[in-house]
Order: sequence, then structure tokens, then C-alpha cells
Amino acid sequence: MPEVRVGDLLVSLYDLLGWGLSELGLYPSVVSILQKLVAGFILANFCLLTPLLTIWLERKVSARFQDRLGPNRVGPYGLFQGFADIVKLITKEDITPAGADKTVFNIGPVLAVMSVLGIWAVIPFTSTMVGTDINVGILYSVAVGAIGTLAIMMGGWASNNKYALLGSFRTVSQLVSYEVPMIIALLIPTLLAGSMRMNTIVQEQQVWFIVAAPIAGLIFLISGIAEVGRAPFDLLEAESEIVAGFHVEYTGMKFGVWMLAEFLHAFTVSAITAVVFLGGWRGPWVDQYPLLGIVYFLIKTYLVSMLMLWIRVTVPRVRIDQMNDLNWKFLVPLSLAVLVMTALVDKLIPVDFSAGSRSLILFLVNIVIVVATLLVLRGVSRKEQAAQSDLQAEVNSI
Amino acid sequence: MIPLAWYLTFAAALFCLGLYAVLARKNSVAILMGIELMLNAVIVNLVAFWRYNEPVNVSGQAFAIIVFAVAAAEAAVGLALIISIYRRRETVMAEEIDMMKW
Amino acid sequence: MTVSQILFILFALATLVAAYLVVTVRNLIHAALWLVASLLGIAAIFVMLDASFMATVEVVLYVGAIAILIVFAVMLTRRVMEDVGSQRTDNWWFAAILSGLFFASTSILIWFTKWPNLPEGDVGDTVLILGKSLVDPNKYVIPFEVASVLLIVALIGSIAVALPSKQSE
Amino acid sequence: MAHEWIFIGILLLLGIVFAALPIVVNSIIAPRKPHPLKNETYECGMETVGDTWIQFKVQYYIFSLVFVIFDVEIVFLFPWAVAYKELPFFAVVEGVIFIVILAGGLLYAWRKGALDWV
Repeated sequence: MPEVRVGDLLVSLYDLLGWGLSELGLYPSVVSILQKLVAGFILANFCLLTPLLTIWLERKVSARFQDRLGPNRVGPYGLFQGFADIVKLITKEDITPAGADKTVFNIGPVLAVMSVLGIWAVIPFTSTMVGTDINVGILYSVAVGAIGTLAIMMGGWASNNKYALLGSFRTVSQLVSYEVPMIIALLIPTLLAGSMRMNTIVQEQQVWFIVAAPIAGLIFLISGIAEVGRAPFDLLEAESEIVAGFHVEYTGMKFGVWMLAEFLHAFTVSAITAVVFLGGWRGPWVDQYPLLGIVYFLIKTYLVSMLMLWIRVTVPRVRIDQMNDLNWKFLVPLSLAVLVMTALVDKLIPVDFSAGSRSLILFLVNIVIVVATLLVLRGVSRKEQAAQSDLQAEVNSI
Repeated sequence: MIPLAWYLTFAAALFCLGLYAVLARKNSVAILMGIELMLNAVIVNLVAFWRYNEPVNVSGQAFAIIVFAVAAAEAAVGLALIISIYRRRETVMAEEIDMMKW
Repeated sequence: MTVSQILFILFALATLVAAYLVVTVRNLIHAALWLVASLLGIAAIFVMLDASFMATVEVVLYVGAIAILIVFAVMLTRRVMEDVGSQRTDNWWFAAILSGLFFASTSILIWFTKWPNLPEGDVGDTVLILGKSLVDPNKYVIPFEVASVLLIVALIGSIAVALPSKQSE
Repeated sequence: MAHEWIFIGILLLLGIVFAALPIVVNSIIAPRKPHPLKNETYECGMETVGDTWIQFKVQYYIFSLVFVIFDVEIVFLFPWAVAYKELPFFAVVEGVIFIVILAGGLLYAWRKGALDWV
């Protein structure tokens, strides 16, 4: 019987389960598959129930931001509002529009949830508790997320509706555009850690990578918000301007499943940010008690997700051409510049420098890049203003 | 263990399906899909050979990566050509794109 | 029959069925979606070959990029939901015979050749070795750089072809 | 190696089941009163005019095209980034040359106006 360690309770329980099953006389491979099934079941439940909490939190906090009360009728502090919404959605009539491609129409939302849930397989909760630590973890998270893009395309196309199709075109072109700076931003932690394994990336962060690569972290956060399609990048389903975007024809629980995928995606992006840039499960006393890592990880994740919420309620929606220019003419060149500078400078630092001083030097390099970028931006905007005033002068002279 | 011949047969079947699409399909986008299938069959072959020889020697994977690049370039240029032709001739049927005949 | 053999047969069959539907289905969007399914099957085959990097690259590039490009192209070049009329040329039987013959001859070749067995042991960290040899002057640095030139040429060419010229509008 | 992916396969299957379950429950317990008017596509109260599968601007296509090329190049850089710590300086410079060539493509697309939203 394996020893039960309180400091690493969940992993011990997992081992215990394996021991118990093998005592029953099952083959080792069957045991390991059953173990993984149970672990996956718990993980999937955690992931799919988290959005209920984050939705409540979001409604409550954004209500406070806007000087409202938010949900306060169902349960204490309106905590059960999410369950009430689920009951409402699940008893609603499910309308499939005439002429829709039924199979594709139904597969769309399922695929979206699957793709987001798949990312959680590689997210380390503690140093010992990670679904599976594959050697391409960080690229895998991008790959599985890419299936979600396709799901949106399927949903929009199968609806047999012009606006849904147009919405899915816009969404997909936004998603694929912002994927470029996002992957480049993920390259920098990979380069600093020397591995794509999520757990190794966390272990290598004696100093959080947000210090050594602040711009990359910021770029990842911005493009992550755009990937999720939240304000200020929610122009694809802007309620006040266009009907709804790609999911206009979805009703009842199918719509609910799309929403679930979206909120879970937002939470997932925060989790990846926490793991890759904020040191994941790192914190005091994790060496003795790995279980504490979950707490640190969740605190960091919720902090990032609150930051996203703050941005959401503060910044006004961007225009589509601004969104586009921001990506291709600002984020992509900037991320490439950061990547080149980091690669060159980190190689030039002598090997015997400690992790702290190394991070400090990279931080200074990042600041230099920020200053240079701001100077370039000032030059551009001055040129634009000059052109504008020239135009004004011409108009006045006529 | 799985014999190497299984992988090779699988890749050959995939290649032939792609070949059929290239030869028999009318729509040029479908022809491009056939080419993608054929390229994938090639990649499967390369990776299988890499695995069944010496995995430390990564030539197979390096080749496969170059094939990926070629596939992406081919898809980008091919589809751009198809769209350009469609704008001028209002068709994507390979049979009807025949202005080079005269 | 071991478990991995059964899994291989399942994945291979699923991939081939999806690929068959790609080449025969009349609705082109469905063909593109079946193409995605078959690409995912190929990614699973890569996983079985211990090439996890190849599997993720397959999904990132093919499913995430090329398939989307194809779906876009299909949607840009059609007007009606159903593709009317026959989708195959008149001499499709010739193509079928040719591909069938090709498959028969290659499988005969494959089954009558003696292939090496699976080497013992783990494959190690392939990505690391791959990364080193891609920039190693004695190995693949020239193909690596040439690939980037090829891609930039493809980018320039496709933009030049696909972008509507300003005068024509 | 391959056994590391079993968990991913299990999780993806569970994701399909968990997402399909509420939809199935919904279709069982929800009322069903179809009406031709209700089933019509939603277009701000108006009836559908013309084919749904209208054509769209080529601009969407251009973006995904640029994206495809960039995606390929960045994916190539991942092995380089993994090996970075063990590479000599000139090998890093080779990677940088690769990135600079990529940036040249971006510059061309920018100058050509392919990145402008028309």
C-alpha cells in the first residue's frame, strides 16, 4: 500500500486508487486507464463547473464597476444565478433553422468545448499534479485551441444565415490574426526555459518570466483577450451594433454550450498566462507541501482573469480596422523584435550569471524596446497629425 | 508491435485516394485537397521511416518539416491562383479553365 | 493482436474512410471538413509513431491554418449551398483504375520487402535534437533557411495574385 | 512516449460527452412546437433576400493567407527555441536570420496594403 502524504494528498489518492484497483487483480494497463479516466472525469468536472463561478464573479464585479448590484435574488449574493440560467437554457425550445446543415450545426458547439477542455490536459496544477506532461505541451495548447477556430467556422456556416456566416468569417479572421503574436509570445518562455513541457517551464522560473519578458506577457494577454473575443475585442458579437455573430441561430442549451466554451476559454487563457509568465504553482513552501501549488496557481489565475475583467469594463470597443492594425502593424512586429532581442541578449550574457541578474538584464532590454517603440509611435502619430492638418489647410483654402 | 509495412500500406492507400481526387475531381479546390492528402501520405512515410531506423538521426523529421513548408506554400499560392481565376472567369472547374489552349 | 495494433487499425481505418469521403462527397464544404477529420487521424498516427512534435505541427498547420484557408477558398468560390451536377470528370474510371493499380503495385512492393524491426528503447527528446540539427551547418541549416525563403516567396506571390489591384476597383 | 497521450485522448472524449450531454438532455425535455415562421433564419425580422451563400470580400482570405505563412515559420522556430540553451552563438544568429526573412515578408505585405482593412 502506498504511503499517504498529506502535503501531496491528491496525488497520493491517485496512487492509492491505482493500488486498490491492482489489488482487485486487474491488468496494470487497465488499472492505469481507469486511474486516468477517474482523474480526467474530475478534471473535466472542475473545468466545466468553473465557468459557473467565473460568470457569477464577472457579473457581480462588473456590476460593482458600473455602480449596480448585479445578481442578488437566487441564493446568497445571487450565487445560484448560474444554476438558474442553466435550468432556463435546458428547458428552452431548441430551434434548428430551416435549411441548416443539421449534423455540422450540432457538432460545432461540442467541438468548441472539446478543444478548450483539451488544453487542460497539459496545465500543471502542482509540481506533481499535471494531467500529462508531454514534451510539446505549449505548442499542444495552441494546436488544440486551433480546433476551436474550425468549430466556429462550422457553426457559422451550418446556420444557413448570412449574418451568422459573415460573423464567423470575421471571428475566424480575428482569431487567426491574433494567433500569430500569441505563438511568438509563447516562443520566448520556451526559449528561456529550454523546453516546451509546461512543468519544466514552471520549474525554470526561479524568477517569474514576467520579469524577463514583460512585453511578451503583455502581448500574450492582449492577444489572448482577442482570441477569446471579449471586450474590447468583442466587436464580432457586439450586441448594440450587429445581431450577434456566428451563433445567432443557436438557441437553448446549444447556445449555452457555446457560452460555456467561451467562458472556459477565457479562464484557460488566464491559466496559461499564470503558468507561463507568473510562475504557475510556484510560491512559498511548495517544496514541502506540493498541494499548496493548487492554491497559488488558482490565485494567480483568478488575478489574471480579474485583470481581463477590469480591461473589459474599462476600455471601449475597438473598430475592426483598429483591431486589425493593432495586430499586424503593432503586435506582430513588436513581438518579433522582442524575440530577436531576447534571443541575442540572453546568449551574450555570460553563463555564470545568476537567474536574478539574467532576468534583470532582460528586463532592461525590454524597457529599451518599450522606449524605442514609443518613440516610433510618436513619430508615426505626428506624421499623421501633420497630414491631417495639411488636409485641413487645403480644405480651408478652398 | 506494429510492423513498418502497415504504416507504409496505410500511406500508400492515402496517397492513392489523393491521386484519385487529383485525377477525377472537377473542382480545382477539391484537386488541391487531393494534393494535400498525397503530401500527408508522404509525411507519414517519412516519419515512419524515421521511427523504424535510428530515432537519434532526425533526418526523417527534418524532411517532414520541409514537406510541411512546401505544403503550406503550395496551398497558399494554389488557392490564391484559384481565387484570382474565379474573379476573372467565374468558374473553378478545372475543365473550363482552358484559356491557355489557344 | 496487441492493443496498439488494434488502435492503429482503428485510426488508420477512420483516416482512410474520411479521406475516401473527401474525394467522393459532392458538397465541397463537407469534403473540407472530412479532410480535417482525416488530418486529425493522421495526427493520431504520428502520436503512435512517437512523433509528438509532428502530431502537434500537423494539427497547428493543417487543421488550424491550411484547412481554414481551404474552407475560405471554398466559400469564396461558390454561390449555392449544394454543388450541382457531377463533381467528377467523365473519365473518372480511368483515374480509379490508375490509382487502384498504383496502390496494388506499391503494396506488393511493400509486402515483399524485408523491413527493419522497431528499434529498442525510447526515442529520447526528438525536439531538442531536431532543433540542434536544423541550425547545424553540417546538417540542415541550408534547407532551413531556404524554407524561409520559399515561404516568403509564396507569401509575396500569393498576395500579388490574390490581392485585387487598386485600378480594377 | 505515446502512452503520455492516452490521458489527452480520454480528456478529449470526456469533453465530447460532457458537451453533448446537456444538448441531448435539452432536446429530450424541451418543448417542441415547430412552426415554419419560427424555423426561418433570423434576419432582424425581415425575410431572407437572395441566396444565403453570398460571396465575401477577399480581404478575409488575405489575412488567413498571411497567417498560414507566419504560422509555418513560427512553428519551425519552436525546435530552435527548445535547443536554444545548447546552441552556440552563430546558431542563434541563424535563427535570427530566419526571423528577419520572415519580417521581410511582413514588410512586403504591409507596403502592398494587404494588411489594411478596406
